[in-house]
Amino acid sequence: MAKPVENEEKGDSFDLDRIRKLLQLMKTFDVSEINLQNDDESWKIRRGPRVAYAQPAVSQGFAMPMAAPAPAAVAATAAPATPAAVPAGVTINAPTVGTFYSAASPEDPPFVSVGTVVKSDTVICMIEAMKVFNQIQAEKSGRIVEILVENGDAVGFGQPLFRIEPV
Amino acid sequence: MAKPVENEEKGDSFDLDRIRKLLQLMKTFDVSEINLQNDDESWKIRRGPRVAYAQPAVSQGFAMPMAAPAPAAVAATAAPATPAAVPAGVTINAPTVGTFYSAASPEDPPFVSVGTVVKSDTVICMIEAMKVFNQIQAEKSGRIVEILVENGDAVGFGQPLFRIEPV
Amino acid sequence: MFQRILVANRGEIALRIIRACRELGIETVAVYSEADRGSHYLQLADEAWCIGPAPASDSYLQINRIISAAEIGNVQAVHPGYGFLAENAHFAEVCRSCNIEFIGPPVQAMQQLGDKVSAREIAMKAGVPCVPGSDGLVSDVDEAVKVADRIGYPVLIKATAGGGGKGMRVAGNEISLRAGLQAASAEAEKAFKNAGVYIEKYVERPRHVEVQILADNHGNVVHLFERDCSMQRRHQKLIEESPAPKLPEEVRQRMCDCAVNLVRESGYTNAGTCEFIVDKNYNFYFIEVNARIQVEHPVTELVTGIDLIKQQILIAAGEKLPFTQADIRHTGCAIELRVNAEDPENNFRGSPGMITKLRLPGGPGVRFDSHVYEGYTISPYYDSMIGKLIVHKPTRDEAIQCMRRCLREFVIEGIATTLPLAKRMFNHANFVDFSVDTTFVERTF
Amino acid sequence: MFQRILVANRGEIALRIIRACRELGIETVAVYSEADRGSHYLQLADEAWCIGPAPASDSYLQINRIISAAEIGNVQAVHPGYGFLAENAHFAEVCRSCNIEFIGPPVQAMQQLGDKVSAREIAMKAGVPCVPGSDGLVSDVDEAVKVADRIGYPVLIKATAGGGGKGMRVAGNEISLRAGLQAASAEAEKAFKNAGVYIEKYVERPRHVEVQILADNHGNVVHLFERDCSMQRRHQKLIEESPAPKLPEEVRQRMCDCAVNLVRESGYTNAGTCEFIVDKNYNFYFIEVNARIQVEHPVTELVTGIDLIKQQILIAAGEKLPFTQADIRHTGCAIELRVNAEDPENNFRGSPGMITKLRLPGGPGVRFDSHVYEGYTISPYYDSMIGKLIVHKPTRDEAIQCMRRCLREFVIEGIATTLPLAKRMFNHANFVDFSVDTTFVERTF
Repeated sequence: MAKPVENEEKGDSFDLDRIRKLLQLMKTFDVSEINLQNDDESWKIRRGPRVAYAQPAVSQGFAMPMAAPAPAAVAATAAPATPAAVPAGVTINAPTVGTFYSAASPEDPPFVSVGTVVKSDTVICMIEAMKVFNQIQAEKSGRIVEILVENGDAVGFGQPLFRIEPV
Repeated sequence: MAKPVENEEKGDSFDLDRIRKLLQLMKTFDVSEINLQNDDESWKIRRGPRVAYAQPAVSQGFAMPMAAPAPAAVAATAAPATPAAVPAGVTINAPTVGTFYSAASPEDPPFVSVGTVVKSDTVICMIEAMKVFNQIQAEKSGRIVEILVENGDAVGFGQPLFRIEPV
Repeated sequence: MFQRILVANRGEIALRIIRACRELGIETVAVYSEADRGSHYLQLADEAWCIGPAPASDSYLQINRIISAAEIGNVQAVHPGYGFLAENAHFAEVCRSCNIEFIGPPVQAMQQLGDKVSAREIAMKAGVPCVPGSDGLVSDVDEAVKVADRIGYPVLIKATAGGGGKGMRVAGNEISLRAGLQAASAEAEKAFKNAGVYIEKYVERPRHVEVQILADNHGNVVHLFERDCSMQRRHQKLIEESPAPKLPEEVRQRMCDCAVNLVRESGYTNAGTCEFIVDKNYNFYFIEVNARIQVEHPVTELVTGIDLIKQQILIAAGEKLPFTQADIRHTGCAIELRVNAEDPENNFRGSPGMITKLRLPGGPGVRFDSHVYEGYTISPYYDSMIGKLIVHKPTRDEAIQCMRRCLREFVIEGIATTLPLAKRMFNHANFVDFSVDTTFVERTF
Repeated sequence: MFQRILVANRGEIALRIIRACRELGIETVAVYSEADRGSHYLQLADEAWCIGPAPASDSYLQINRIISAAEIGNVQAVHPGYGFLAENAHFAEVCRSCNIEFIGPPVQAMQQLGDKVSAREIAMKAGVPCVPGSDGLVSDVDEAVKVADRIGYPVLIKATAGGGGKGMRVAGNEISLRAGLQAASAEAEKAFKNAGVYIEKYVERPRHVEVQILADNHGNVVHLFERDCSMQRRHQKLIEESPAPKLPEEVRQRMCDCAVNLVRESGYTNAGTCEFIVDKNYNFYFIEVNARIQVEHPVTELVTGIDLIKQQILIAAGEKLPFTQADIRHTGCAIELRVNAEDPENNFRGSPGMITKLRLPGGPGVRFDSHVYEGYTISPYYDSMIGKLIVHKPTRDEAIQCMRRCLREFVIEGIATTLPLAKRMFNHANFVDFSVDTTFVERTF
């Protein structure tokens, strides 16, 4: 897009009044794009819906094809940065990359289940990274309504693990 | 796009009044895109719904940079296929590429002038191609209101030569 | 040297020529039809003139308009590229009569080699093996039968003016020979206004191998080794490579020598290609000379390091070749893939339209010669080639690995392309071990 | 051989490594920060893991997260690329302690060559000329003055742990030496927690020439000739080329031999670069070893035909070098231009943002290594390099012509880039006749 304007001398910034006038003109005359440039300034304005082409980076995020262990990897791409892919509601996300464990050991019961009410310091799972088992706390309070990964799954940074709702 | 402009003196910013006049003109003549550039400034304006990326071929046609005999060549890109760039009204276009002559010889008067009423078989100019002087007929009837090229100009296929209006 | 050249072509080859000229310090004048108006490559020329509406017959094939553009563009030479007017001797003649050099061979050599019968005569004189057959046209059916008895069935009936498979018939016995002669002759009369036919031994499942030649106006002729173009479909080459796989070194050397001798004999200059067919016992036979630069020239550029387009221009300007045969080395393996806007799922129907997304392969040893970009619209008026993907690696195995990798990276959306076919071809065991011939693609895919 | 490699980097070098692996039949695991999510090159990996938020310190520099991704990705090796953790001996150690091979040199060689004083000792032992100076750290000001008297002013004060110009001072006489020592030492203590400084003869307006090395684990060491990187700005290389222009053949040969001896002496393996400065009398002095692949490696790939990334992987897997010194040939001239998202009109301020239009140069001898495409957004979090344009031609003149032609074709809109500066550099008479040194760009543009 228009590169930042340098205007070292110019004390004031863009004159919003003039910009509003220009926008008014653009609307009146059904102008879709305007691109003005001189020594001091560069104005580039577009009206109307943005075309599909303008957003390949975002759309690719969802389409990233992955090989085996694909499901986890694909899920990893559906982190908060791409909100459309995140399950509705509030989620608790992986604070690191590693292997997800729902219980302290195979013999133990899971830390939480659907319906468990958690506080911000409740341990909700472990993520193993470099042979170290990290206890993960909820960091939020609420009721677990969905567990989004399986015991033993590999998870990426920021990947949603649990969906919660207010109590 | 516009190369860095060198006019250090210029204190004032874009003249919105001039822009409004230009937009008015664009609307009057149903111009969809305009691209003005001089030493100091570069203005690029598009009207109508954005097809944006969908038609680079068209928008690039106007911006095509040309070397010496540039004026003619640039004009040559503004042929009927891109109606927005054609002067408003009906035009008589070059049926071939070559050199435009307004008269049969330097001693003769021009075939037509502004105001001349032509019929479809009226000879309006000659275009020299491969040493052959082709007499060009109007192919349309009307009154010449503007001559768009100069005697001796090189013209491309489809380039508007005359603007006419109904008698 | 020329100061200014007109590029009488469009698309990727026009861009290729503009690039070569720019590096040589030569200005370029482009011509374009209304369908190509606004293509990015036109901006890279110093000047561009519209010469007519979209159909090639009204623009790129209009000799008078191109000459007229050359005159107002004030050029000293015209580069015809390939296709369109590239092998049109009349166009070459008109250019030169206007004191505009045609960047290509002499008119006489074009005419002699353009006619299959006289080309064959020249080849025989130069000691180049030709497919056994009638020496020249067959005057009647009885003569044809006599020739066929001598060389043995099956035989091929070919129109002297033919091309692209037109005016061609295979006959396995006397009955089909008699019928085929009439049919081929009639077809050729209709298509080329020349009913002359000749017959030759039909070589079954041959490979197609061709030799690149450069010849200057000072009597120097060199070959730049061979290209194998056996991977073709309906006489359209799909994959070209050099060296020709599994071709015995001695055969290769002899074939290259033959090409040099043929070009010398014909007085041909500039760049050209001698095409041969090779049977399964590595006997090779001269087919024809392509009197122009070819689509697949980058294959040879990569393995020799010689810029063929620049050499064409320098030769036309009267320069001597800057190297001798001994200077020319062949390094590694280069493979070219033509990428076409055709739908392999729908009988290779042309697929014009806008390229809505384009991700090009790249990296070491990868070259993509093309004029297209994201947002470019493939016109329905011209041939379907979008571009040429060429890889150059130390060995054929590595080149194939690289090509597969490139095909995995390559994304073209908005139009159907031959990329899916390409993936299948580069993964086919018969292509990898090169058990292929000119009928392989049609038989297999 | 490795079946699966993790690429511990981003952008063009990550793509470059993924491409090499793909051609070798090795699967790849990519890691990415949230800022790089959705980049096209990640799709080319077999698997991709997000390892943290945008700041490199929270993602690409997080050793534990990368190891964790390597474990869940089940890889046998990690390729660090350049920058980030590439020269971090601790990272190499952690990788290997986890039974994951670090594709790079042994830890001990990294540590010894990473420290300027011990690197200098190794160089002296290998008979490689170093800039005259203190043998090791100077313990106090008086010792420094004594050394300066011996080698003569001006002298350079350098922090042993320094880099990028930090902890460095020039002193023209004893007074400024005394002042500079204190300042440099304090600066180094603050920046690198190591106050150790040494002094050496200040070479005025030197050229920067470096030698590419490959060494396997079987005692084989070869050089792949030199690159000149004198065209730099604030220690950032802008243009690199091979061969180094105007370098006498005898000097070049001696420099390459020195690099081989130095690498042998240090027990270094894998790919590495020995950097030298060259004074106007063609005396050269060892500066440092870059213990990793370098940004400018394609220059060497083009003139030698050897794929350096593949060689790195093969060496790390324990393979022997497939060639000897005698097999390695240097052909033609290659020049690389780094294209950065920086605004040369505004003091090279970074210019992140979306690339709204991209028209790439192409044609014979042109390679563009980059991960960007039209619609790609340059992140403000990482370095500003958009890509590397590399040309390979028979001669330097032709390479420059080709580069100028490419710069004319190259269109990047939406962000400011260094392309305008590049045009000026490639048209500057002093660059063309190569009357340049490492201060040339800053003095001139």
